[in-house]
Amino acid sequence: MSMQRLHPRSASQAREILIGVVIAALILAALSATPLLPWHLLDPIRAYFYERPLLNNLAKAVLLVSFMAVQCLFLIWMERKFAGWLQARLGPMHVGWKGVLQTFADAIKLLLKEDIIPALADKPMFRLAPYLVFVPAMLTLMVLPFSPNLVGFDYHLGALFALSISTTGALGILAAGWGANNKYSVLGGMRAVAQLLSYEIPMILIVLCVVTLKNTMSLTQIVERQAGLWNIVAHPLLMIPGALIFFSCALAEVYRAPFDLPEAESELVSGFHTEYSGMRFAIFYIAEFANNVFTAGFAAILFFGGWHGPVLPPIAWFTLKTLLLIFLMMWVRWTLPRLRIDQMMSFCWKLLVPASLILFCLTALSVVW
Amino acid sequence: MTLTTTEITSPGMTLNMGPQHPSTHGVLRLVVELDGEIIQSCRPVIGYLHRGLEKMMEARPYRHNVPFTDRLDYLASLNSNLAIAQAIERIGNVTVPERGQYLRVLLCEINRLASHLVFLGTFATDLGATTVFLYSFRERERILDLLEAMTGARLTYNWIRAGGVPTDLPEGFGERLTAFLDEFQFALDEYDRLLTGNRIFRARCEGIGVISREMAVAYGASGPVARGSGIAYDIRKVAPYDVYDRMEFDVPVYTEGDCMARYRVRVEEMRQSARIIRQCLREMPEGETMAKLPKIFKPPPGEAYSRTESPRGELSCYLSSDGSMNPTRVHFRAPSFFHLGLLPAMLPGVKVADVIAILGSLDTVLGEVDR
Amino acid sequence: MSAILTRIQQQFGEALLQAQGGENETRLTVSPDALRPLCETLRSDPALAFGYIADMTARDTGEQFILWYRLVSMSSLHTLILTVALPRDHPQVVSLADLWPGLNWLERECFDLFGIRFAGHPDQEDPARMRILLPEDWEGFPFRKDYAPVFSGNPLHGPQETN
Amino acid sequence: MSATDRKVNVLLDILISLRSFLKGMWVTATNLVAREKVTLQYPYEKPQVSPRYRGLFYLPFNEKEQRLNCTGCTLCEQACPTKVISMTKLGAGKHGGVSEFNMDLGRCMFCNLCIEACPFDAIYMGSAYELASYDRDASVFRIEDLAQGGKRSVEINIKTISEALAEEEKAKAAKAKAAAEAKSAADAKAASAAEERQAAEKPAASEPAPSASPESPA
Repeated sequence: MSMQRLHPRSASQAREILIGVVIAALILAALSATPLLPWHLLDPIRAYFYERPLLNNLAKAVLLVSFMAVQCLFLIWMERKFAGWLQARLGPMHVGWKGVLQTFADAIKLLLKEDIIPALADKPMFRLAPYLVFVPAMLTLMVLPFSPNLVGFDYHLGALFALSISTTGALGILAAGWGANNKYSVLGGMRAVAQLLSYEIPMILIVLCVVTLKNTMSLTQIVERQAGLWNIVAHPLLMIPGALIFFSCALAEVYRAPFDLPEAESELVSGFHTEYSGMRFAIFYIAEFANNVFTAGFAAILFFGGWHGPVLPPIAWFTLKTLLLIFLMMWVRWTLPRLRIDQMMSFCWKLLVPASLILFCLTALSVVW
Repeated sequence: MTLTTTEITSPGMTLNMGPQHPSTHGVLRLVVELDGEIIQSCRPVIGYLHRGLEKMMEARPYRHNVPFTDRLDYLASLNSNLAIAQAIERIGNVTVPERGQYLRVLLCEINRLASHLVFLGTFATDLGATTVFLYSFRERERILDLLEAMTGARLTYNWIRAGGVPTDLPEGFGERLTAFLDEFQFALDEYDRLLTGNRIFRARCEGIGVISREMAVAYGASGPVARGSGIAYDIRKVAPYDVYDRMEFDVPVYTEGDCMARYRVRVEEMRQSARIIRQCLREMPEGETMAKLPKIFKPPPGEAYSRTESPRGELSCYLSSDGSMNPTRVHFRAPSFFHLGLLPAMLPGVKVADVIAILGSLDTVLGEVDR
Repeated sequence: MSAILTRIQQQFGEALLQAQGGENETRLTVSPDALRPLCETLRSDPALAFGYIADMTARDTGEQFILWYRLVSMSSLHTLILTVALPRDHPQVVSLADLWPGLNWLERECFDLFGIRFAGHPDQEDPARMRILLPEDWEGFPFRKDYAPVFSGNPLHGPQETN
Repeated sequence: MSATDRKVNVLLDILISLRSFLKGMWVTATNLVAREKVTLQYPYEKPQVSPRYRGLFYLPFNEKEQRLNCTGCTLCEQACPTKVISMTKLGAGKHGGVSEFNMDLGRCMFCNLCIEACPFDAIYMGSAYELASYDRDASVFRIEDLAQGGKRSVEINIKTISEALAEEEKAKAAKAKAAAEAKSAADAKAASAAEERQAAEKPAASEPAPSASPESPA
């Protein structure tokens, strides 16, 4: 009786997958039809904004932040749903169709929650920390080219800018860990900084490989020079190990399992954001997912040809690649156990750094030849 | 300029792990002195779950005490029932009918499967692999369904009594159990693929929390902890009770003494339990399941103890009687109590993250530690 | 009579108040003074080698406290049960926690519940550190038969008088 | 990864690690795609419990005799380790029953001991399991919550039992009265017989006095 209940061998699973595939196909079809839409009707508005650079930038920033906020809500839902399915659960089901609106409900709940600051916390630091994490996460997105036209700030040193800005997030995490005056938070914050700074090195070296190959630091240029052949296809011997190293570093940079030590819930309760509640916690969360999007997008740009792809419009290709990489990150996260801090450090310094150095030398040699 | 370590000393940090901490599996508190992330010393503080069960039992007739044992080791409460039931039978000279003995072995082994599945899930979660937790609980849920069909309860069964087992198996139980065991083999292989070979899992477990053979003996470790340290000490083999002497099963022993060895012992034990369950189903004779105890049960003055192998180790119950309705002293030898006693000796020198791994691999249940 | 009992009797013939040997189990009753030398021999003698402390508990008979040790030899799997009677007005016995580290917590438990003092226990100086299951500031020893709980009126604090 | 003090082929180690990761990811992927989701949407879907499930107690209502089976013998009360049950008896003897039957389920362990103690099949555990409440008093279940059929069957039960008891009382009274009458009649008879015997010792007085009491109206 109950065994039947727990393992009903019905067709509902297959049906759900089928529905998912159909919906995905419809979305893709709609996206591929977007170039046919009457975009020229928007030209007056564009012209209006182009004439006023300040207003233009402001509008871009507002658009970017709100786009990220919405995307984060969607990503959180997706991750929860994905994790649920992976674990033979259903995931959120209550709010909206299949729980689509769950994260909206959570966001509203977090907004309405009491904002608790521990009595012994370093209050200015505690208040400031979420923004120190949030702002760099948003700034890095600024230089990401979503499509040939859609880029916040087409900086000719984009790669450098993105890397250097993303590192400053460590400051905010350390501030959060220290400011909360909680021993677990301090341990989490210290781990976060140590991890972020160590993994930055192989990451930069791999980015340098791509920069050397493409002879430019502008992210837009890097993508444009991959037209026709993605990096990973054009230089497989260099770029496949490179992509693997970059992916490991990316996991560490966004504190995802197996490198989620700063917030390892089984050891450090919740690491640096143990004491945070309400909106401040939500900001950390959004920053984390923004970082996710950034690293995935960055990887898509460096190795998988950014917006390039047949049929679909560029923005769709870029989003698709980013989403697939995020999906991969989630998959890894929900499968692998967590490393220990010293094991993780030795993995970085004893394996990734030498490997990326060798890779960089090989790249340099291949370019010189 | 040379810097020696004496010039740059900093005071250690005292970290209070628990009683509210996600990985202490209940209400254990570890006061650890840290140097960076390395443990200098550790003092476990227990007793947050102390309910005075042993004292309560002194004020109640023997038979009324069996349900309280459900609250000792709540993950394997049938095994706790068995410990006190055997002690009562010894003190009152009661013989359990053969079918009752088979049923007891069957139920205890099913419960052992459930308990080890919880270990598997929580241990993996402690190491960060949250998915295994849900997989193992999926299987455990089916075991609980089976036990619910047999006993009517899902956690606090109270179905092994002094004298036997109150009811026979329900209709179709054997088929359902066999069907489950067939699928369970595949599930175990799946966990094996997911965890045992995993490089990160191995890095977190191999060589961590080593308990040497001598240490395990001196500290009174038993069950999978002792067997992970190379001691083939299984009460089911060294002092067989019920019908365990008729069962064919192996006692897995690993000599490394680390977390990995304890994990492997438990996984292997699950396979052996499945073997025992199949034998029980096959060989169980027909007949009575419960011996009749007198309505007013007054054992002769004296003392008795039972030795049983619970999923956590040697669980024994000590009873003393003065000839009246109530026992004068009830005492449980809780295996987890001894295993937690190992912590102050094991932890110095390991990292914070290893504390969690070690604690998880000991698989303690605070209900039986604090009693 | 088993070989183990014979061997013990050879060495501690007069110290044993009562001895009974079986196939797998030997029961001994000793006086508190003889406990320590006997246990040292039990632990170190290679023919006995009772290295495994299986259990220990106490009980209150009303006239005296009975300490009950259960030791197992890992080589012969023989069980040895040691019983020691302690006077109720001065319940003190020598600690064996250095012989079997596993006894450390069991002795703390016996102190906690019965108030039996163990001379030489690492934590004996400080009753608060000796307490193991009960709160550190608990008064009295609840498992004694004459322990009379006074309900504090606060269900969360248990049956102790608090101010 | 672990410190590689030994001469380990690093490349091989990497490959083995990658393989183990992929193996694990394959397992999760198969679970993602091929396995049935086992979640039960609890408040919307209720799990089916087994027939032996130990949930909320009930006192079965005997349709034939129009009463609860419970005779108020307090065996269950004595069998309970935590003193959950308290009852008020209604009468005694073979028509006895209960007028009140309280169970404080806040203390109950659902251990089944009361049910095994009952020789009259008067108490059972049903399949209702949502017993939590906001109020401590709500965990005390009274006879009308426990009896099958609720308040109505309790009323019928009390009516049947008190009628039976009244009947019994009446019968007893009648019996006593009859016995007393019979006794007085017998006495009178005996007296008259003695008188007769005394009065005249005739050989014709052969009819013996009936010793049995007159038929009682059952």
